Amino acid sequence: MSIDKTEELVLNMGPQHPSMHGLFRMIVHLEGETVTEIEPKIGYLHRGIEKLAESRTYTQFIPYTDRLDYLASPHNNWAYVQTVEKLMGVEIPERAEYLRVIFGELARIASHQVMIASTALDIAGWTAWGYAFRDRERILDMYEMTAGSRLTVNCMRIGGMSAEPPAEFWPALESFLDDTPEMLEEYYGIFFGNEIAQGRLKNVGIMPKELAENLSITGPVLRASGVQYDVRKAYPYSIYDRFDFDVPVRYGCDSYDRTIIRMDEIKESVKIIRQAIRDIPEGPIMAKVPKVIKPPVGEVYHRVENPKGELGFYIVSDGSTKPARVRIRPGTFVNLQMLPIVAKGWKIQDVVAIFATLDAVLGEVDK
Amino acid sequence: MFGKGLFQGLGITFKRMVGPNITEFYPEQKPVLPSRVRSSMGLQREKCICCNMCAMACPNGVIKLTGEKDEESKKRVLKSYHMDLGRCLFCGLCTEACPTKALTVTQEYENAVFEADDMKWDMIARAERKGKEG
Amino acid sequence: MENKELLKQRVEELAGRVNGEVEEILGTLILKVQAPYVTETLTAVKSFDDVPCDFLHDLAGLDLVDHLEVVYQLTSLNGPQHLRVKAIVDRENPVVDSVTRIWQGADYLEREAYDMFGIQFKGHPNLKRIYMWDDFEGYPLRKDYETEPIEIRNLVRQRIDGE
Amino acid sequence: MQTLNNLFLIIAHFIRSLFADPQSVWANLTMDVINFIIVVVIIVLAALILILLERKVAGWTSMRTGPNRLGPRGWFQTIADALKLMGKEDVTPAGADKIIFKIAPMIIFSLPMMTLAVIPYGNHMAPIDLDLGIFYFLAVSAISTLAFLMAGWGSNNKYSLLGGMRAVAQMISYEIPLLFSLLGVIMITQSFNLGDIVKAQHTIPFIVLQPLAFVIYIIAGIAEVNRAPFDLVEADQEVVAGPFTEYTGLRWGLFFLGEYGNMTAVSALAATVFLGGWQGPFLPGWVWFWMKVGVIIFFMMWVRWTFPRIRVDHLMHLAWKVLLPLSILNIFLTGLGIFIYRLVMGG
Repeated sequence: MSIDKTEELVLNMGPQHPSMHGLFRMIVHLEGETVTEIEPKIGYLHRGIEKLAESRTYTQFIPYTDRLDYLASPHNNWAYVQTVEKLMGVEIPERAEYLRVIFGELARIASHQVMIASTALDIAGWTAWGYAFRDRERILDMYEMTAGSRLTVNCMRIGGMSAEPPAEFWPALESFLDDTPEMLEEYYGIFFGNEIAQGRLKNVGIMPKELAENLSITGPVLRASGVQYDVRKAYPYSIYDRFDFDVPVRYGCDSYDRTIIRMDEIKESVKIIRQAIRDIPEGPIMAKVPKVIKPPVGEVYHRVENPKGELGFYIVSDGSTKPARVRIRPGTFVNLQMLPIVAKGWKIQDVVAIFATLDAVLGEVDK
Repeated sequence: MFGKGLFQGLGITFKRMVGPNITEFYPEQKPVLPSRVRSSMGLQREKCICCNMCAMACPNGVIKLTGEKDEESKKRVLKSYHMDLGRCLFCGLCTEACPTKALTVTQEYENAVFEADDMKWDMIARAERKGKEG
Repeated sequence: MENKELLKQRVEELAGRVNGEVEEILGTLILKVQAPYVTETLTAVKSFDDVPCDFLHDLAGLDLVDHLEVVYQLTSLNGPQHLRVKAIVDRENPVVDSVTRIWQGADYLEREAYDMFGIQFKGHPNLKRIYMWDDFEGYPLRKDYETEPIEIRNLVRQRIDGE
Repeated sequence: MQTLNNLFLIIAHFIRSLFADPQSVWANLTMDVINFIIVVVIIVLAALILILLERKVAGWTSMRTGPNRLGPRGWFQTIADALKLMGKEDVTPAGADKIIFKIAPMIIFSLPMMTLAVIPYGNHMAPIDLDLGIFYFLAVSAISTLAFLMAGWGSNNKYSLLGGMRAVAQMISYEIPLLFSLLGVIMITQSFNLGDIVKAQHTIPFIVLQPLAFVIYIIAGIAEVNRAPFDLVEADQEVVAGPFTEYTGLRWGLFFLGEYGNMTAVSALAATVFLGGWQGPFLPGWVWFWMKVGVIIFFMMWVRWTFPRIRVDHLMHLAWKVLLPLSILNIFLTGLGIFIYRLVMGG
C-alpha cells in the first residue's frame, strides 16, 4: 500500500443532516477540511406547485402559496393576489392595502428573526436561536388572532384581506414594536457582537458585487454585496411609495454582512409598520370582486420584495377560471446558485455558515 | 476591546438564567386559542342547505357530501358529509364559502390519530357526538 | 414616461434586426423572437444604450400546446426599464441557445426549464434534471403530461423481490 | 466539625482496623478496591448530575424550565435516559473495524477513572497519593486523543473520520498550553505532588499569584474536553456527531460518561491547583473541594450555552499564537518572580 497517494473525500451532506435547512442536500468534495467542489442537490421537497396551480381555480391556489416560503407566508399570498389583481385590474380598498403592508412587514420581521436564529444555530449559538424564536412567537400570535393560523397564514384574498384584525391585535402590535429595539440589542449582544461569531462570519464567503449581479441574486444577499436595490423602492408596488424608509445596504460582501443586514431591515420594517398604523384609514377590507374569478386573456409578471429575495409570479390566463400557467420565481432558488461558487475553497464549517446566510427555505427552493 | 462581546454575551445569558422562564406547560395547562383558529371544522347539520359550495371551494377535494330532498318541507337535507383530513390544508376556504355558516372552524387542536382511516371524518357523527358531550 | 419610450424605440430597432414582434400587455413590452435569434437578441438587450436590461430576473418555460416558449424577464438594477423576451421553440425538437454565457445566473433556471418542459439548452454546462430524479420520464409541466389520479398515487407500491 | 472534616478518613481507618494487621497487603488491597469503587461512583454520579444540570442550564439560559417530567422538577431525567440507553440495540456498522470500534468507548470511560484517582478530595484523601501527580494526570488525559481517533477511524464513517482528525489536531495543540500553564505552579511549589500543591496554598490560592495561568488553563481545559466553544470534534452542524456518529446505546452512553468524567477531572485539577483544593474555612474540606469544582463546571456550562463554535483556523491560531506564547511568558514571569523573591528574602 502506497501512502503517497491522496484522494478526495466525497461527503454527502443532507437531506438528513443537522445543519441542512429543510431537505437540502449537497455533495461536498473535500481536500482535508477544505472544500474543493460543491454540488447542491435539490428537489426533495418538490411538490409541483406550478402544476397544481393549473388544476386549481385562482382562489383555491392561495393556500398553496403559503407553502412556498413558509416562514413568510403573508408575503407569498401578497405576491400572488397582487399578480391576479393586476391581471384583472382590480383596485383594492385603502384599508386592505395598509393591512397588507402591516402583515407583510410583520412577516419580514419574523422571517429575518428565523434567519438570525438559524444562522446562530448553524454556528452553534443555541441560546441566540431560542431568543429569536421566542420573539417570533409574538408575531405568530398576531397572525393567529387575525387569520386563524400561525404558519400558513392564508390571510389575503383576491381583492383584499380575509379578515379584519380583532381589537386585541393593535395593542399586541404596538407592544411588539416597542420591544423590538430591546430584542435587536439582545440579538446583537449574544450573537453579532460576539467575537467568536464575528470570527466565524467576517471575511468568509466573499461574493463581489459583479458576481452577485451576474448571478441574478436578489434580496438582502444582494444588498449585502453593496447594491442598493429594493423592489419596494425601485418599483413601488402596493402603497410602498407612501412610506418613508431606507434601503439598508452593506458593503462587506461577506457572511457577516449578509446576516447583520437583516437586523437593519427589521429596523426599517418597524418604521414602515409604525407609519402604517398612523395612517391606516377606516373602511372596507374587501373590494367588490366577482364570486368566480375569471381574469381576461393575458399575461402578467409581478414581483415583490420577499424577505429572502424577490418573489415573482408570472401568470398566463386563457380566460377560464383556472390559470393556464403559473410561474413562480423563487428568490432563494436563484440565490442558491452562489453557494457552489462562493463556498469553494472554504472549510466545511464555513460552507455551513455561508449556506445559513443565504437563508434558503426549501419550500420555496423546491416549490 | 477584544473580548467585550464575549462578556456581554455572558451577561445576557446570566440575566436570562436568573430571570423568569416562559415555558408553556402544555398537557397540564391547555392554551385557549383565539376563536378564529382553523384547527378543525365543525358542522351544524340543521343549518346546512346542501349547496355544495364548500366542496367546490376546497382546493383539494376534501369534502364529499350528499343530500336528499325532504318531501314535506321541499328543502334539501344533508344525508352524509365526509371530510378526508389527510388531504386537508386547513385553509378555511370552505368555511368562508358556506352561505349559512353551517360549516365553521373550531378550536379543537388535538387531532392526532393512530390509524390513517381515522382521518376520514364523518362530520355528522362528529357533530352528534359533540352534542352529546357538550 | 421617457424611459419607456426610449426602451420601446430600442426594442423596435432590435426587432427589425432579429425578425421579432413587439407587443405590449399591461404596460410591459414583449419581444417575441424565434429560437435561433436568442443569443443575439439578449446580447443586444443587455447592452442597450441608456436603457440596458442587464439583470436576468427570471427564465421560464411556457407550453402553448402548438409550440413552447422560453420567457426571459429582464430588468435592471439601475433603472425602471423592464422587458419580456420570448423565444419561440419548436415543440418536437425544443432546442435553444443557453444564456449562461451572458448571465451565469441562468444556470439553475435553465435546468428547471429543461426538467419541466424538456427544452434543450445548447451550451449549458450541466444540463441535468434539477427537481425530478435523473431517470424520471416525461416533462411534468407540458400540457400533455398526464398526472396520475390520487387513487392510484395513494396505492402503496409493492416491493419487488430482491430490491 | 473535626469529625465531619475527617469523616472519610475515619471510615477508612475503621475498615483498616478490621484487619489483623492494618498495613498488610490484604488491607491495602481492600482499600484500593474501595477507592476504585469510589472513583467510579464519583464519575457516574457526576455524569448523572451534570447531564441534568447541563440541560437545566441550557433551559434556564433560553428561558425554559429544562427537563421537568420525571421526579421532582425533573431531577430523575438522567436516570431514565440511562435506562433507555441500556435498552437500546447495540449496533456495530457493517464496515467497522470491530475491535477498535468496541475498545474506543471503554478507553474514553477509563481515562477519567485514572485521572480522578490522584486528586486529593480532602486532607490526606487522595485515593492514590502519587509524587508525580500532575505529570501523571496530564500524561493519562492525553490518551483520550487516541480514543477519539480510534472511534473516528473504527466507525468507517466519513463524518466520524473528520471528527477524529479534528480531535487529534485540537487536543494535541491544546495539550501544550495546558501543560505550560501548570508549570508556573510547579515552579513555585517545587513539587509534582497534588497534595503538596494544595498545602502550599494554605495562605493564598495560586489563582492570585498565577491569574494568567488560570485563564490559560481554563481555556485550554475547555478545549481539552471538547466543549463549546471548542466542540469541533462533535460539531453536529458540520460533522453530525463526529466520532460518536455510529455509536448506539450503552457504548454511546460510555462516551457521555467519559465526557462528563473528563470535565469533572479537568475542573478538579483546576480547583486543586489554582483554587486551593480542599482548603477553606468553616466547612469540611471535601465540601469546599466539590464546591470549587462545581463553580468551574457551572462556568463551563454557562460558556457553552452562550458562545457559538470557534472557527477551525481560529482554534489553531488561538492555541499556537496566543495561548502558547502567553503560557511561556507566564513561566518566564514566574521564574523572574521567584528569582526576585529569593533575592529579597536572601534565600
